[in-house]
Amino acid sequence: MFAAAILAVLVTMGLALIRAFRGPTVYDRILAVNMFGTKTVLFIAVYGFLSGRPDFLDIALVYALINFISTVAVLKFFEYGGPGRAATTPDEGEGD
Amino acid sequence: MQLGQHLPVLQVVIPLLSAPLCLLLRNGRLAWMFTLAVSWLVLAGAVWLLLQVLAHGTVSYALGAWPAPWGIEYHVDHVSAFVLLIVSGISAVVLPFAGISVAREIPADRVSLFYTLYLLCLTGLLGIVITGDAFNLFVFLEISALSSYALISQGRDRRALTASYHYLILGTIGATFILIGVGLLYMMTGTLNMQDIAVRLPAVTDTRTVRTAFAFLIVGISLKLALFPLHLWLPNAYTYAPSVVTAFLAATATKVGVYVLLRFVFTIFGAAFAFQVMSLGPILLVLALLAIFSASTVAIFQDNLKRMLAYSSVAQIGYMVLGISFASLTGLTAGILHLFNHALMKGALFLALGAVFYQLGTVQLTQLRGLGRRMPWTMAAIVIGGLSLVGVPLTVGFISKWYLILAALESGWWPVAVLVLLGSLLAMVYVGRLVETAYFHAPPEDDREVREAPLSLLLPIWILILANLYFGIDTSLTVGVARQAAALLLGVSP
Amino acid sequence: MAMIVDALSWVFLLTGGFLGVSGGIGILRFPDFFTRLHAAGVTDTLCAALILLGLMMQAGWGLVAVKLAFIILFLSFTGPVAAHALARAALHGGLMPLLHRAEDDPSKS
Amino acid sequence: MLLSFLAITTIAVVRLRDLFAVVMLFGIFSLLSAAIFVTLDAVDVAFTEAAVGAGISTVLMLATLTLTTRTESPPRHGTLLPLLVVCVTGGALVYGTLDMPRFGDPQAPIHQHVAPRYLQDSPAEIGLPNVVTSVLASYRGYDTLGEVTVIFTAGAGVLMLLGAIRRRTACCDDTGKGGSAVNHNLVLRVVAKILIPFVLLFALYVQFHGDFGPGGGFQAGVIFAAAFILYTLIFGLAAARAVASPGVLRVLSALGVLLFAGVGLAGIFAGGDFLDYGVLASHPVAGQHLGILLIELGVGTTVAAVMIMIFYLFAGRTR
Amino acid sequence: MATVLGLYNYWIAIFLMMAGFYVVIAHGNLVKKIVGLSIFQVAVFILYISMGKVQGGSAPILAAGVTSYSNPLPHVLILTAIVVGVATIALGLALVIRINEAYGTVEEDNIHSQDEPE
Repeated sequence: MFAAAILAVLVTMGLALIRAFRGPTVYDRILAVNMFGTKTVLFIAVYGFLSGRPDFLDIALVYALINFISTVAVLKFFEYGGPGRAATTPDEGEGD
Repeated sequence: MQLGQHLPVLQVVIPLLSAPLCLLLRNGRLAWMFTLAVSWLVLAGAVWLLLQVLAHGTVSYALGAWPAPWGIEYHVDHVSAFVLLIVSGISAVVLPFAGISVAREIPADRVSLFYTLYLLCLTGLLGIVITGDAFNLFVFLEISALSSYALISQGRDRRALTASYHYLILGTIGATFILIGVGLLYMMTGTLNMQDIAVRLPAVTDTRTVRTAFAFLIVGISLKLALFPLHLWLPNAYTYAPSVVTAFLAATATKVGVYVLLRFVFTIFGAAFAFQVMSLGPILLVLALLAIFSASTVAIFQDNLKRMLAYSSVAQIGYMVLGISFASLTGLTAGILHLFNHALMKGALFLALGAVFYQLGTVQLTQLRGLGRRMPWTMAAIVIGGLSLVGVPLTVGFISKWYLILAALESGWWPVAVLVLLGSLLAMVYVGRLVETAYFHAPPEDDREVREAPLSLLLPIWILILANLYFGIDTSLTVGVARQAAALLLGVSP
Repeated sequence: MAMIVDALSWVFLLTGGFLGVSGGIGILRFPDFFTRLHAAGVTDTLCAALILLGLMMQAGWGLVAVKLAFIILFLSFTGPVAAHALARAALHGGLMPLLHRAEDDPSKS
Repeated sequence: MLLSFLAITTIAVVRLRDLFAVVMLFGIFSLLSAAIFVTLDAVDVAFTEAAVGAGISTVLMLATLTLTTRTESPPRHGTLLPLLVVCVTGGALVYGTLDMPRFGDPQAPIHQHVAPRYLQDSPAEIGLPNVVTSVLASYRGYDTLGEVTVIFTAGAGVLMLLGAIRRRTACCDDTGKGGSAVNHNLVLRVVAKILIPFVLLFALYVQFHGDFGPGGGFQAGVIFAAAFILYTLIFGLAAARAVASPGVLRVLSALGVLLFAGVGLAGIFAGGDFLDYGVLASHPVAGQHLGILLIELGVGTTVAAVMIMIFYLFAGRTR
Repeated sequence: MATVLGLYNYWIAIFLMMAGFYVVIAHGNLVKKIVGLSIFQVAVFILYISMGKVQGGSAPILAAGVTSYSNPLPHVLILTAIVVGVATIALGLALVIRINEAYGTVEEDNIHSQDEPE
């Protein structure tokens, strides 16, 4: 049963990877990275149960956290060029 | 004495502790005084350690009270005590020079940072020399490398940044190669302690993994060492770095690289494996000769003095590796001896160039016309340093050349001895070029009168020059320790 | 009782897996960015929640279940928010959704 | 299976020209490698690789990318020579692997010689379930001291490179007005306000949980820094700098290293060797616990302070 | 077949190393070089960790009921090496920013061309 879940997760990760390679616009790639991240979280959680050591979940939690932060970071950088600026008005320094 | 027993560790921990402290001291002069005191303390420790090692053999110290193969162990024998003395000696001499020179070259608010990184580089180098654990060596190698990247990038010229970047890329590749080598060794022997690996290695030496580990380690170390084909980062790094950094790194960083080569080839793999099975001897011999000739010829055509001396350092490293490639007692003694002598020569020359840069603001040969009359002391130091580089009798250079030729003749390769002499002739050419512009040309008429370098710059230069001469005449200390170290590495009686 | 819990968790895991795969296929096959975003955003959080719920039932009460609950809570927070931020950024970045398709107009949610 | 994913990602990274995609694929690359570390039972390493590799490096690279060009110019000079060099080194490595013990076989020498002692004796000598933390902090504590120094060097180096000039350029304005996608985005601000305390709490949990489960000083420091980075991303650098000023961070990073080395010196003054925790407390095992706790704290503060400082410096360099 | 299966992990690690190495050597863009360097280092870590895996062993956290564990030593080494890797990357990126400010470009060829005439 776990094996089926893991297999499904792996397949989704593969599909997300293909989208990441092919994605025409940058946003497709960001989307693929985000989806890939959440799938790895699941993969770790299920793998923890498969190998009988359920205390792996801290790592899964860190994954989810890092995934969220990197998605926000990518959006920030892509739009406004400066992580420091709190995203000021769009007309000044529009994303290149 | 309770403290004496902890000396090996204190040698590294004191500079390590003082680096964060130095960061907290905001004003530059205080940081300089603090670093000076720490450096002199470390020199005293090094001298004491050398006496302890000479008195009763190798000193070993288990960190965290865990016995050798499990915990990390410090293993100080003749070679490491000798190189330790060189590194701390050069640092103790370079620092007084650094007081004014850094104040002029580095913007005021970053001077305390500069000394923090300087202390970290010193910690890294000392840590490499003392440690008896292969992975610990990698960690400290990385500390010294990272701090030297940051130090080099502080040069005034914008090309210092690219030089430091290329040094970072090549240095990290070298360190990763060493990491791969140590990993493969660990995979076959199961331990990281150098003495332990040496004990367990013969059982697995004929496997291909150990040979690949050996190859990767040699390539990684020669990258760090700037041996001939892999020396591309050195000229730019030394030319554009601040003068104090060039003086310190030229006299110590490559020496520690040679030490690491000695440590891996002789202590871990053992001379028999390295030279018979892997035929390291001829490879090193050819590379060393190539280094000597190509670097010396390139040095002749250089206009920037720092770049000329950087190329001559590559040639001098060739001499050291030449000594090692003979794998005989005299050859090894010559190599280790040249380690010490070259540190003295290059240290003095680069410091003198620092003084010239301090006064003239440039080290281009064309601007140095007639400097002999206006900066007599500095130019005299440069001339003596140059002569010692060439190997004129009564100087330190002569002693190491003498032993090199002796070793070459002893192992029957007389053409190599001739080539060594030819090498010093090439050195004669570029030193001559320097002397000729300084003394026999009239000083330029511009009104900018150039005074002699201040005393605090001259003193360290002349300490090194006098050491150059002193050890050129009374060779008992240097040759004695070098011979014992060589004997220890080869495992034969001196 | 244990049998039902196992069966239930088995069902959850399978539907979660199926949803995940359908999301994956959706992300590949849909023509333009916003439809892909719709496919990925929805299935992502839901499939994660389902699989984790299935695991919780397997793990029974205890610290592990609490950790799993944390993860579900965290994912249910970040998933939609990330998708939302992505959509706004894409819109802002000038990426026009595919509205004027001739034959079938994909229902842009 | 995962490894083949990794290989495909690498090929893509090598081929791609658009640097943004390369950095994002690099994010996937470290996430994948961390997942592989989990399958190879390297729990702590997966933790660190995910937090540091996917988190900090990707964010720093993105910060650099915003300042430099986004697409890479095609390599003009031929690619034959590098390919040759790479194949030679690769061949040497494969040649080296032929005699290696097979993957995962228990008879391999590394499982025989030094490691068994750690597994058998560490409960008795140090008493921590997480053997990796006990080896990291106690048996090979000196390596960790070296590690903290490396982090400190990187912090000092970056401070040296990017430090001073920032004061001359006008610091970034963060009026925060206008309909920008991320800032005006109320949802993000609200969610961030809820999440950040939770993340900080999680960082402290990881710090003190390091003895029992995966975790420890490094991971805690990085997660702490990640929380701050999230705060800076959403609320702007000036607001973040008000919370943790660079001056404080400089002092904190120095204090962490001093704390670590101080614990070592305490070992000497109490009569043992450097970094010998046994002598710190009455009972050796209690001493180990105390020593390891203090060391993890020192490591945590330095890593957190340096990571945040580096991020501030990178963030402060807007064009 | 046993050799291939047995060494599969190592060969993949070596392939990654060589890919990273190739990127560092062949590509002119400074940022791309740092990405390549980091891939090269992560690949070395995978080699180390796959050394320490014991078939059937589980993570080196002592728990009841688990007998054989994987070897904890490579994990400790890699924890140090990861931190060293990140430190190098942070320093490298700082240098790239400074170079970009000084030269205006991060392409190696343009930098060389700006240097030669001086």
